[in-house]
Amino acid sequence: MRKALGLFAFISFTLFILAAAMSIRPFGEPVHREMDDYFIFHAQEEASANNVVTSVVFDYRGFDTLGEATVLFTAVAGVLMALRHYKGVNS
Amino acid sequence: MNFTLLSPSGFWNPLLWIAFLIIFAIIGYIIYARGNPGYKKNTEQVKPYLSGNAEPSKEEIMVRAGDIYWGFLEALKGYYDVLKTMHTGDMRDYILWYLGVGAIILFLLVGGV
Amino acid sequence: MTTTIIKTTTRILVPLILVFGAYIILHGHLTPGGGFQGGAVFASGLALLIVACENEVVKKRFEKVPLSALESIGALGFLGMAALGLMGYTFFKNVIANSGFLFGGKTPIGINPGYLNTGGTLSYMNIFVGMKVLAGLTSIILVFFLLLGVKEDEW
Amino acid sequence: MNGDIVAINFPFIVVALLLALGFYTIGFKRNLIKVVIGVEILEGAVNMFLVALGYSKGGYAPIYTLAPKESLNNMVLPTPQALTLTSIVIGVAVSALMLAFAVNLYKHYGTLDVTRMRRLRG
Amino acid sequence: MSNLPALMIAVPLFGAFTTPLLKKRYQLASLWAIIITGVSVILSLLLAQEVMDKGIVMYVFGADNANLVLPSGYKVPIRIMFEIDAMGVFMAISATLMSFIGALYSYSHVKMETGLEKYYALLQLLEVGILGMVLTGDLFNLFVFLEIAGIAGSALVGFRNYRGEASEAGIKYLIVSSVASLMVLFSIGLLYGQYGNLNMAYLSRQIGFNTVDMIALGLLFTSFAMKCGAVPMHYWVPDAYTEVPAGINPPLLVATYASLYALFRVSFSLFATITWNMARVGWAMSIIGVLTMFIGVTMALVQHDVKRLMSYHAISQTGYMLLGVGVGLTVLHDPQALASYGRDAMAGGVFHIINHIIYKSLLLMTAGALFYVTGTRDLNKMGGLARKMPYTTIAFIVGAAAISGLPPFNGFASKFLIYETSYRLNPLLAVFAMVTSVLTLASFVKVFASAFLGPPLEKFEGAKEVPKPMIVAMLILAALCILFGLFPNVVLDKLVYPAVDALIKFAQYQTWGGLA
Repeated sequence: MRKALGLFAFISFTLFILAAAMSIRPFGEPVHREMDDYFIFHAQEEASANNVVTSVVFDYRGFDTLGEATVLFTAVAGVLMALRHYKGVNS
Repeated sequence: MNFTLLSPSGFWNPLLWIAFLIIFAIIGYIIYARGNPGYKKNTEQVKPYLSGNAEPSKEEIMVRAGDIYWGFLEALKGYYDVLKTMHTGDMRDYILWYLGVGAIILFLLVGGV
Repeated sequence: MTTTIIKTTTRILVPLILVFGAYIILHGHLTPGGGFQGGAVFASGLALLIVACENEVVKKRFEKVPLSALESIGALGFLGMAALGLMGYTFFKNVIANSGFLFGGKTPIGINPGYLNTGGTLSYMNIFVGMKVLAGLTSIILVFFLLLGVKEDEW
Repeated sequence: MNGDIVAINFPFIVVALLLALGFYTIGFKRNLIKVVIGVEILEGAVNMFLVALGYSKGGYAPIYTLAPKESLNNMVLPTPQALTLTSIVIGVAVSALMLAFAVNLYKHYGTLDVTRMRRLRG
Repeated sequence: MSNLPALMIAVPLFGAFTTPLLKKRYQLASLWAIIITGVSVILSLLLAQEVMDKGIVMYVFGADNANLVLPSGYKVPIRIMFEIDAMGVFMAISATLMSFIGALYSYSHVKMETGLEKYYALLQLLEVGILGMVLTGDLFNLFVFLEIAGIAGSALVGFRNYRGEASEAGIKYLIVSSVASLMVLFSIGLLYGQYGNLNMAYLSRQIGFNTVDMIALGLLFTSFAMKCGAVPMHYWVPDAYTEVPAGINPPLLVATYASLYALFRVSFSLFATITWNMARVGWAMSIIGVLTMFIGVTMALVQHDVKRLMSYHAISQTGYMLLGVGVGLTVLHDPQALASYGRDAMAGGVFHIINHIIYKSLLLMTAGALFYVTGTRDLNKMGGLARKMPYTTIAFIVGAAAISGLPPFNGFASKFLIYETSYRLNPLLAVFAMVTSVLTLASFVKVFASAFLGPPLEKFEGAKEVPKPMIVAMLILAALCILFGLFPNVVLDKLVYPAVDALIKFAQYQTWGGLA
């Protein structure tokens, strides 16, 4: 019962994902690349970095990188908290 | 500033509400004051059995949470059995429900109807 | 798995891995890579140090290392470099680029061999993020390793 | 578009199949570690999707250090690579936390079978 | 003070990064967390003032000045930007306030546990995640902060790692939230591939009627609906809310409603061109809301674990918000119906968010106080606690009256609006809403009778009132309940109607408040 319903839901969901993958623009031919062209042509004088990806990661989209570092920090804190020595209540 | 909340067909005014609260509190107090003045605490009047039977302990005469609305829950037994079995604590079912609902919503959007 | 072969290989490999990680972190604004990748490489070197030894040795070796303090310092440094832009500009403004300060040199437009003294706040952020990532990943690996206390020489 | 969409969009089709594989692994495997692996497969699929979006035909890596001449006007999009970098680190964080929980669950329940981790239900 | 939006994120982040340095000095860590969250409350109030004065506030990260949305002579936005309208600032106020209350309550509630510096760091990280989600104007940034909130929340759910159930609930919440955010990222990738940009306002001008956009809308809708606990994807909510320490319940509740905010933002602003022409989306939201209400409350009636019962009520109250805003979304396309009842329906739904956050946090805190005193959450084992813990009893009465919509408490005003307006759309919806309210009152009568009333039991002879910080936290929320209930129209005019108009007038959102 569970398996049949689950398979039905799974298959129908997969079909929609496949439809999305088919109807997206052709691979290797980006239509709108204004933002990326700005990065490629302005990274060297604005961020003064040869590596455009790094200039995107740390300058243009640096705020995402701050969030990313925060995610890692969160995960480390969570792991250390979940695996701390538990005598339960320390009393 | 006026404290009246107007809605399409009605309104709410706290000051009016407080006036009514005071009025009904007074009425309630009058009814309460007309109670029996002969009642006294810590005499045998407060005993549950005037005949002097032994009073059962608090633990067993207390109404448990499971007993409240027993009839209601008994009447809707089938419904509750379905709902409780739907919540299998199995974490994979949560994702399968997501897939099912996602398929329905995508069908609503893409498939027309 | 703590055998003589592994220990010897570790002793040879670890310095190379650590130097390579530091190189990737420092050249993040010139070559492929950056703070996260270099920090991961560095942490893999430290992970080799961890998994190649017994439990007691690892405990004794890492009890002095302030990993979580290092991680907090890295994160705070990153936040501070971002907050430098609050002086007159906005958050995350690259104020050091083309300012003549350390890492503040100008980059010639177009293809060039790459000069280390460029990048502005990018280089600082790379360093701080690298510190943070190596501390974080190493502490995760350390915690997971100390859970399954490895005794002497298991084959 | 012309007929053979499958041949043109093959990377995207692969991404969709990988997503399906990940969802199947999460939905129908009994071992908790396999469920975690399913989430990781989803991560990999989405990262592949982002990188595949950034590719442009015959493009070079967007790095100016000692780049070949013909790469000047033909570089791949840098943004999807940055997004992929972010999402990879996020995936590492999620998997680490999930494995920590799995360790705790094994300590308490003595099993990794998700059909027996059902104290919270009803 | 043009850098206020950046400080909203930077201050709690600074607190979160510095808290783990206070190893083993738990008292100091909790005081530090209380200070930081209090400062962020003040910052959010200042930001609200600024938004009310100037309309939409933009903040572009890394540009020369905060309003430089488009680089000179360029058509598309390239940098991450915050786009703060009245709806976002409304959620931001709730987030900071509830984090402050949670930190204050945790000061006593988890005093006896270990690993508290991580606990407080994660509390502030949860606040950071919520704030980023509700303030941002960039899709990928929304994903990143969604992940932060999800990871911090699940780590806190698994805080009591000496209980197996806590780890179980934690990994359930983590798997649900990570799968939802991965699908969000997939649909972000679809939109990026279509239009080559990530800015919400810019994308919402480009999006049209094609298959890829429809699929992206469906994925985003479903993922955020699961994250905000809509039936039938609500199963993680009771598990997580039951096992989390009661001090974390308020921010976790706000995190759930941050996903609800994202759902509204996606439906109203990002996909405005689609939802404007398809009333189906609004109908789907309303029907999901009715299901959520009814199933949540009926499941709540049979529970005998007090926190689990209240978590099911959280689900059913989420249904009210979905119903109210769904009614507004359904009639979005004809201005006459929108003016006559749609706007009021959305006002009811949005006002219900903050009302529900306040009184449900209050109720969950009283449940935590009962757990703190009796050591159990099973209602069958409690009884006769009213005389032992008077303040908790008062707080509970206020909260229970508010959640069942009795005047003059704050639940009344929003439910009042939702009943009437949903009646105008379809009477059946209003009937379901009323029945839900009745059943809510019934189940809280059950809790009150079995936990507080009844004869004093021998095993609770030594039971005392909970410590001061918990009482203060509960009484603050109780006072807010009564204030919001007595003067609802003040809150409606100051906060709620601006938020609703910010959702309805999406043209203003699309042009960054007239900057481009």
